[in-house]
Amino acid sequence: MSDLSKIPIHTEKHAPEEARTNPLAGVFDELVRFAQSRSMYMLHYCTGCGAIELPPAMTSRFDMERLGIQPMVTPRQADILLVTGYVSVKTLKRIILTYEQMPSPKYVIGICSCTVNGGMYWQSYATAKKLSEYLPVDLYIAGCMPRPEAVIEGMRALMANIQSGETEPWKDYYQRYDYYLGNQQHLFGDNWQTPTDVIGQAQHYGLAGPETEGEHTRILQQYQQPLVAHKLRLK
Amino acid sequence: MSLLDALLLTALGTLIATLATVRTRWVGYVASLGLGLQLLVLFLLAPLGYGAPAVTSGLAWDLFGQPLVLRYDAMSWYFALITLGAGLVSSVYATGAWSDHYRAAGRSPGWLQFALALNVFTMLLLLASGDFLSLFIAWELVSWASFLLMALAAGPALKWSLRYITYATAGAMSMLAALGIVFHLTGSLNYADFMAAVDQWSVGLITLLTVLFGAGFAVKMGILPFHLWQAGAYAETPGPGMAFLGAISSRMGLYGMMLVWVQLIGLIRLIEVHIPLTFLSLRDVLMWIAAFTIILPTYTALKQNDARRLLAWHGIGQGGYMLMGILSASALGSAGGILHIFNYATNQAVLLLAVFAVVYRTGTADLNKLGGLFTRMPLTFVAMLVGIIGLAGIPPMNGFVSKWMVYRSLLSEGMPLLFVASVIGTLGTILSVYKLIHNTFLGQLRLEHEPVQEAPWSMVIPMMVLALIIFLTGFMPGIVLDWVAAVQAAVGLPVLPHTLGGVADAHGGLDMIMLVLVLFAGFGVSALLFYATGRSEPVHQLDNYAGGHFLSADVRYHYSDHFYAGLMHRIGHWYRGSFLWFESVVASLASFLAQWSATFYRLMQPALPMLAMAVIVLWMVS
Amino acid sequence: MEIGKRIADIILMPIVAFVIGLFMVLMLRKIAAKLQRRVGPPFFQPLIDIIKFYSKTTQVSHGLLHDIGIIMAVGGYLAAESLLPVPGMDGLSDKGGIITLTYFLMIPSLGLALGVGQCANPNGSIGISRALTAMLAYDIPFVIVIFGVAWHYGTTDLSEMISLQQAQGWGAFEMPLLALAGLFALQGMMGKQPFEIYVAPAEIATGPMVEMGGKYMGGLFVMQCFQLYTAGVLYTTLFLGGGTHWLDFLIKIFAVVAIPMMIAFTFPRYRTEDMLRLMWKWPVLAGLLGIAFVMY
Amino acid sequence: MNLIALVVALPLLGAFLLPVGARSVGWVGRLLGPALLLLTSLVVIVLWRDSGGVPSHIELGGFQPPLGITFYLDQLALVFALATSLLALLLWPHAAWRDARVAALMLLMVSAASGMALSGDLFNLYVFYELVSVASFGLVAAPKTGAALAATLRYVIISGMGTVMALTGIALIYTQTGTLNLAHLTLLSATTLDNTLGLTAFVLILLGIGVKAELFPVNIWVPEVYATASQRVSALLAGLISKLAIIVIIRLLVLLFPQPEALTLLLVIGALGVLLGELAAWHAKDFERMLAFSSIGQLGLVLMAFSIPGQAGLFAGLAVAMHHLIVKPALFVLAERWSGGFAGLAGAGWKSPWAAGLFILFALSLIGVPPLPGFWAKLMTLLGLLGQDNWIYWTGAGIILLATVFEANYLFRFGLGLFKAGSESRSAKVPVHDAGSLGPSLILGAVLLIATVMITPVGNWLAGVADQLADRELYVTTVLGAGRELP
Amino acid sequence: MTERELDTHLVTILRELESLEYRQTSPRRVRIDVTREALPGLLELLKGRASYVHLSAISCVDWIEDNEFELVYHLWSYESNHLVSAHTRIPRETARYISVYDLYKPAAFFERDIFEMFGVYFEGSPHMEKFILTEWDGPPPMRKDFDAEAYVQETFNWQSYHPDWLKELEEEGGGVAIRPEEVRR
Repeated sequence: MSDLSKIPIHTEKHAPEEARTNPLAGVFDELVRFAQSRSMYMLHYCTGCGAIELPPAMTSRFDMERLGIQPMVTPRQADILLVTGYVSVKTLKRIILTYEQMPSPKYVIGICSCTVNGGMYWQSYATAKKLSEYLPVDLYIAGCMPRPEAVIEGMRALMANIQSGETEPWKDYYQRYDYYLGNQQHLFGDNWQTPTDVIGQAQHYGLAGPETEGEHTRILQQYQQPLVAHKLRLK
Repeated sequence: MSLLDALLLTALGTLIATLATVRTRWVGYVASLGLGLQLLVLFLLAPLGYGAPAVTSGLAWDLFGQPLVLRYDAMSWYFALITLGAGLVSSVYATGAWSDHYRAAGRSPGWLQFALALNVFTMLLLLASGDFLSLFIAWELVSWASFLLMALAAGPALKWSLRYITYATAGAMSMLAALGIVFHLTGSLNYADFMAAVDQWSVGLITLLTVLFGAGFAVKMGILPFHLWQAGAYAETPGPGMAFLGAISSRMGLYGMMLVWVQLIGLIRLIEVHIPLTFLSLRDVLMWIAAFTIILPTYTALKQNDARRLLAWHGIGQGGYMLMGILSASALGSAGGILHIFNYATNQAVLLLAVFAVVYRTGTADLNKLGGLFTRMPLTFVAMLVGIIGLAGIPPMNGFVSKWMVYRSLLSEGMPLLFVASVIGTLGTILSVYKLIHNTFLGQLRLEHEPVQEAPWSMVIPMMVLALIIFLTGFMPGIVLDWVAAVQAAVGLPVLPHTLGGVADAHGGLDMIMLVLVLFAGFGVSALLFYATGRSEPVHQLDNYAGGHFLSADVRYHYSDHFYAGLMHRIGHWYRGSFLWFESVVASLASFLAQWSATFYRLMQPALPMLAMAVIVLWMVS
Repeated sequence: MEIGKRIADIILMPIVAFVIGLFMVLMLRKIAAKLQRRVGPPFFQPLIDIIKFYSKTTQVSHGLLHDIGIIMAVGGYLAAESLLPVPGMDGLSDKGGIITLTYFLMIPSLGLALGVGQCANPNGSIGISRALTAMLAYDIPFVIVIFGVAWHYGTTDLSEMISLQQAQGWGAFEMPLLALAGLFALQGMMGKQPFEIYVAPAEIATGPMVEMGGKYMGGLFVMQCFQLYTAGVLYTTLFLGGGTHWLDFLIKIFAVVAIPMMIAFTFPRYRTEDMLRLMWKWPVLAGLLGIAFVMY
Repeated sequence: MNLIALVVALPLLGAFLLPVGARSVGWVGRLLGPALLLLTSLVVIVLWRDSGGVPSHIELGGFQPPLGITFYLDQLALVFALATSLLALLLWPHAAWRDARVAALMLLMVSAASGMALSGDLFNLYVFYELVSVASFGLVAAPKTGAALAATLRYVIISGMGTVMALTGIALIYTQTGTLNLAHLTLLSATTLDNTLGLTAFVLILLGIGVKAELFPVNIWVPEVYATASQRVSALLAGLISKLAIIVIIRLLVLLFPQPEALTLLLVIGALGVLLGELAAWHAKDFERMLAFSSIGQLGLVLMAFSIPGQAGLFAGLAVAMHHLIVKPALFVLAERWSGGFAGLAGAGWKSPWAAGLFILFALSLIGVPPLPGFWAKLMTLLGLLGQDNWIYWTGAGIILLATVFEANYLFRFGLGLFKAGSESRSAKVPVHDAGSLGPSLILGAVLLIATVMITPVGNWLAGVADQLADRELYVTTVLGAGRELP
Repeated sequence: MTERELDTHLVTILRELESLEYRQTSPRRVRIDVTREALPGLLELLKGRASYVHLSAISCVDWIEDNEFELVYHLWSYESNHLVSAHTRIPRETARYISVYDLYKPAAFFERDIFEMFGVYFEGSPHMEKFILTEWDGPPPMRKDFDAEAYVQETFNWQSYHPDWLKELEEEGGGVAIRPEEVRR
């Protein structure tokens, strides 16, 4: 294992995107992608030990605001979900709920090696080993707590990705929802459900692909009738 | 047989017809039809609202040498219009679905309609009073009629209506004393002699008369020292009855004040009367009472947990505005005060009807047991929204115009502390009305309120009509300002030059038409900006951020109890209920005297009176 | 012409307001950064943020009233801008004076309150109840200031006030105490650090903005620009002689807005009751004294 | 003309024949009383129609006026004579149907009462007053319960002392003037009775007769007696007899003692009566005591009304007195079924709506709510009181106003209690009114409503009566014939 | 109170309990082995008479060979700054023991922890339910007979990066981090 460069990095390719639903994006796609890349709001949700590296990245020495990145409190306002440190099974439930509450386009960065392959907790019965089984992960920043420079490097890589716009893993969650749901049910049991109606959202925004519905979603439907918003009714 | 007689006779006819059909099912339709007819006759009297001379009634008769004259002038026409409007709306609201609900609850809607018709008739009579005697007679009839309306819903209403009638009788007695003094001074009870003789009277006498008459009217109006009965008594009145009472019944007190203080005694005299040891004149004292009447009830309303109580307390608060406006004696201020009577009547009526629509569907008016009804009762929500915008006095609605006038006049008259006091009142109103609409319509919809439906059409239509009136008179206040100008002329106040849009004034006028148009233009542009950028998807109320917690329908996470906790930390200890304490002191004194006099009769030995008599005789002989 | 000019004003003024507002937000974040010895955001960051929010694919709404709330919030400010006279454009300022403007500024907060209420989130409701309490707190000194100023100039029409100040010198010199009270009120109206308990991120997850994502949050950012702009321009109109020509007008409003921003990022956040105590003690005292001087 | 003597004689005769007749023929004992009353009321009506409003007088036994017994028949006297017989007929006690002795006492009281109304001689008045007292002792003690006997004992003691004082007063007058005929006395009063001695005599008579008129110092017996006696008897006592006593006092006041001090004395006593009466009524715990105290208050008000100098005072006093004459008996009749504490009566209004409606009508009239006659009476009183420039009169008016507030409170506390929807209100034991028990109240209620509708004619008629009462020369000329100038 | 007097003081107190093994393991630490039934008595004695008021922890040791669990109660006295650890053995199959919650309130948390991790049920302890491992429905994980690595291999297919050099290591029985010779048979 003397030469690290020889180890190939696993990347996955996804289907080309379909028609956009947002007329504004159609008009000046380039500007929109630039804006999305230049203004990323980081969700202020510290899942594990790696989060201690974020404050130095935000404050005066490294100052993420230069890149247009601000910490935001609620998932509704955030774009990036930083999953830092080991992901215990209990925390994974909250991460999935928060991820589904974030408006897309949304990006997940797995900081620390525990999200990559379980890290030093690889033997533990209580931690989820590979984050990308449960959530589409854009980017991993390895290191058992990477230094702020590494975090910012990761952010710049993500900004480049967004700017180029060829990979958009957040669509993968809608298009292959059944696969992700299967893994989640495998871990949390069959009655696992979140209040967000992901399938409804997929159909509403035209992001549903062939693999969105599957046998796992059928299991989900057994336990949960979809939470449809209260309709305004006069009668 | 002048038009005024026609009006009074139709009112009497409605009363009798309602009484005849009180047991049947269509008593509501009879009452509403009658009230509609009265409104038509009132429209025939419409020239009064535009400066025509007063109309006197044919059936005058004199009793024991005192002539009783009935006449309508612009002021009475204005008040009659609001009374009949409120009466018609409440009676239409009370027919149809609401009456079946009320009958199912074991009470008779027939008597409610009769009480409403009786109230309207007695109020029209009061407005027609041409001299002090007919004023007092009609005043007693009005207070007893509203007593009947309050006591209809047995149970807690009995306690509150008894308290009301004790206050009302005390007020009436102070008026009777004033009547006696006037009779003693002028030898007759008609207005002309009073106005002629008022010049020679001493300052002390004018203050005495103002206080005595004022006390009687203040009880009905709920001005500060006498306001304790109003919130509870109004809250216990059944549905539309409360809407009627809240909208117009307490304004009869204001009619009296305008009649006696402004028309007969004249505000100039009130200004000349200086209170010794202070630099205040009598008018300033009254304005400060009005100012405190604005603040204290509004901040009591803030703490109420029952929607009806909250709105009843606001009734008292807004009364302070009207009094403040009228007492400012400037053209702008008095026009603001008089306009506020109309505006507030519509706001209070629509809010109360909305609250009772919610009670009709959910069975409770307790703000801590409601929530999230917007998706289930949208039209009632629209009515309440228009009502609270009007009540808070925010631009597109009519409440803003009258409050703007009052502020503008306070500002140009140079009364800083009163200006600040009334603004504190407005802010308190905004806070408490938001609590009302938030706890009822916004937030989490409870499980048991899922199947709730919109209120039936017989209740929604009156609300929508009122909401439309509120918006129209807000958009074009000129309509009502014509009537207000006529009232000012009739009462002897300086008349306000006005345009259809509002007040044209070199140093900062108001043109509602342009402002509302700009406002809606702004809304249009932002709506365009909003709907042009991507489609949004409505989500269920459980799909909410709660710090990673999984929300579930059975857990109540709706924030409604102790709504303004921060504010209450600061001003919570200022609520000491000093008026309640004062009232209990008076009550305990009276019961002590009563106890003593009762024992006087039981224990007294026969010998003592004989001894007393002997002493008197000896004293006589010596 | 007069109608045409007026319509042109009504269209132009909000746009001008938005642009200046953007730069004010940039200045705000730059001052914050410089105070914390940071580099601070790039030049067009506020605009980029807004574009990003509006360009979101999935927009989470909690129903019709949530949308109407945001529309009212932004629309209210669009209308309020036309009441604020700017060099060369008077808009509707003669139709409604300063009292009308104060009430027009309440429409956006009411709209926001309704929208947040519909989101059925306890954080939002607590935030709104604190925001209304904050409004109660800073409105009293603000109203005292309005009374003093309106009594001093004898009018409530803002454009007339500007012309008077051109003639007899700035308001700040004639009414120093009122200017001081005005600063306190300005600090409250900005909704920034010392008095932003209703947006406390850690405690109630940014209060009213808890459920606002995508174009909803974008709308609130636009509203924030208008809020800063209105506060700045109003203060300059009342005390610093308002705008006669653009250059000194811009310098004045940016200077006026800079002061509360400086204070904002050096002070921790006040609790609601302490904010009430602070706002009702010193500014009210200064304001009343100012009125006493002005009137007698 | 001298048929009028029958009005007094017939019931007297009946009173003595009744026990004999009852023993021999059963139905005679029961029907004789009402028949006689019907007869006397017919006589009075016939006489009233003939007299046509002009006062006349008759001498019994042919003696010239200053000596013999004279009856003076002016409008006032006739009205009260008629009222006596009609009310007695209306309120004929239930006991009287069974027990001959009670019927005899009733007839005795009626004859004495009408005698008091008619007689023009001072001593004659005293005799009739004595007869009425004795008859009322018997009637009050009729229920024979312990409480009734105790109350009657106190009543007898106080009446006894009262009559003693009245007698000394009359004796004083006799020593001063040497005559007992009212007309003759009016002639002499200007010279002899216009000093403190005269006033003392007036005070003595006032307090003596005041016992029956429930005046302040001497009305201690009222609550106990009315609470324990049968409701119809107390109705008669409170409604009728007390008014007659006041009429006697007023006649003396007008004819013999026109001094202002007498009027102020009346005012003070009346005011104290009103204040204490209403306060005690507010404190009362059961229905009869409340009515008793309320009648004390009302009679105090009557007295204050009469204390207004001049014709206005007499008119106001008469108005209040007549109004009380109608309302109080009706309320006492209601008390027949609704006796006892308030708790027991919760919800009684739902069970007997007609009775509750009547109670509210009478309560409104007592308080003085406009269309009802009670209001006009109280208005006239207040305007009269406030018309004087004397601070005492103004305080009197103030006391009346204050008392009205208490009155409104306690009357409607009871009234609303009738409609309390408590659970026990539905229970069987709540008393129910049927048509029989409501008869007299309904009639009196009807009279009240008629008076409300025809308020102006009634008002003018009362003004006429008041003028006649105030006119001293008319009294003297009719009794002593023309030619005797009045000093 | 020096160690000397302390030692004698403890000995005199503990004489009342029979079958007690007392050993001074270090200057400030004493180890007491006591039978299952006597332990609550010992704790009461130490708390009452010897000012050991602080129960800092209860730890559990899984002697799978002797088929027993060993419970160690760590007691600390602020007055004499001295630590006593009381050891006792309970059978592994039944895995039930009496709670000392009535003596030391913190015991509730320690006992719940041991209940979750080792499956030892303490009668009388207030919260005998899952608190940390709410998501875990397998056997008590800290027991020696539970092989975490095997569970991980079976539930998480986390090693999608599976080059050939890794496959050889696994054939010889090693994992990524353990050399073949160290693998337990």
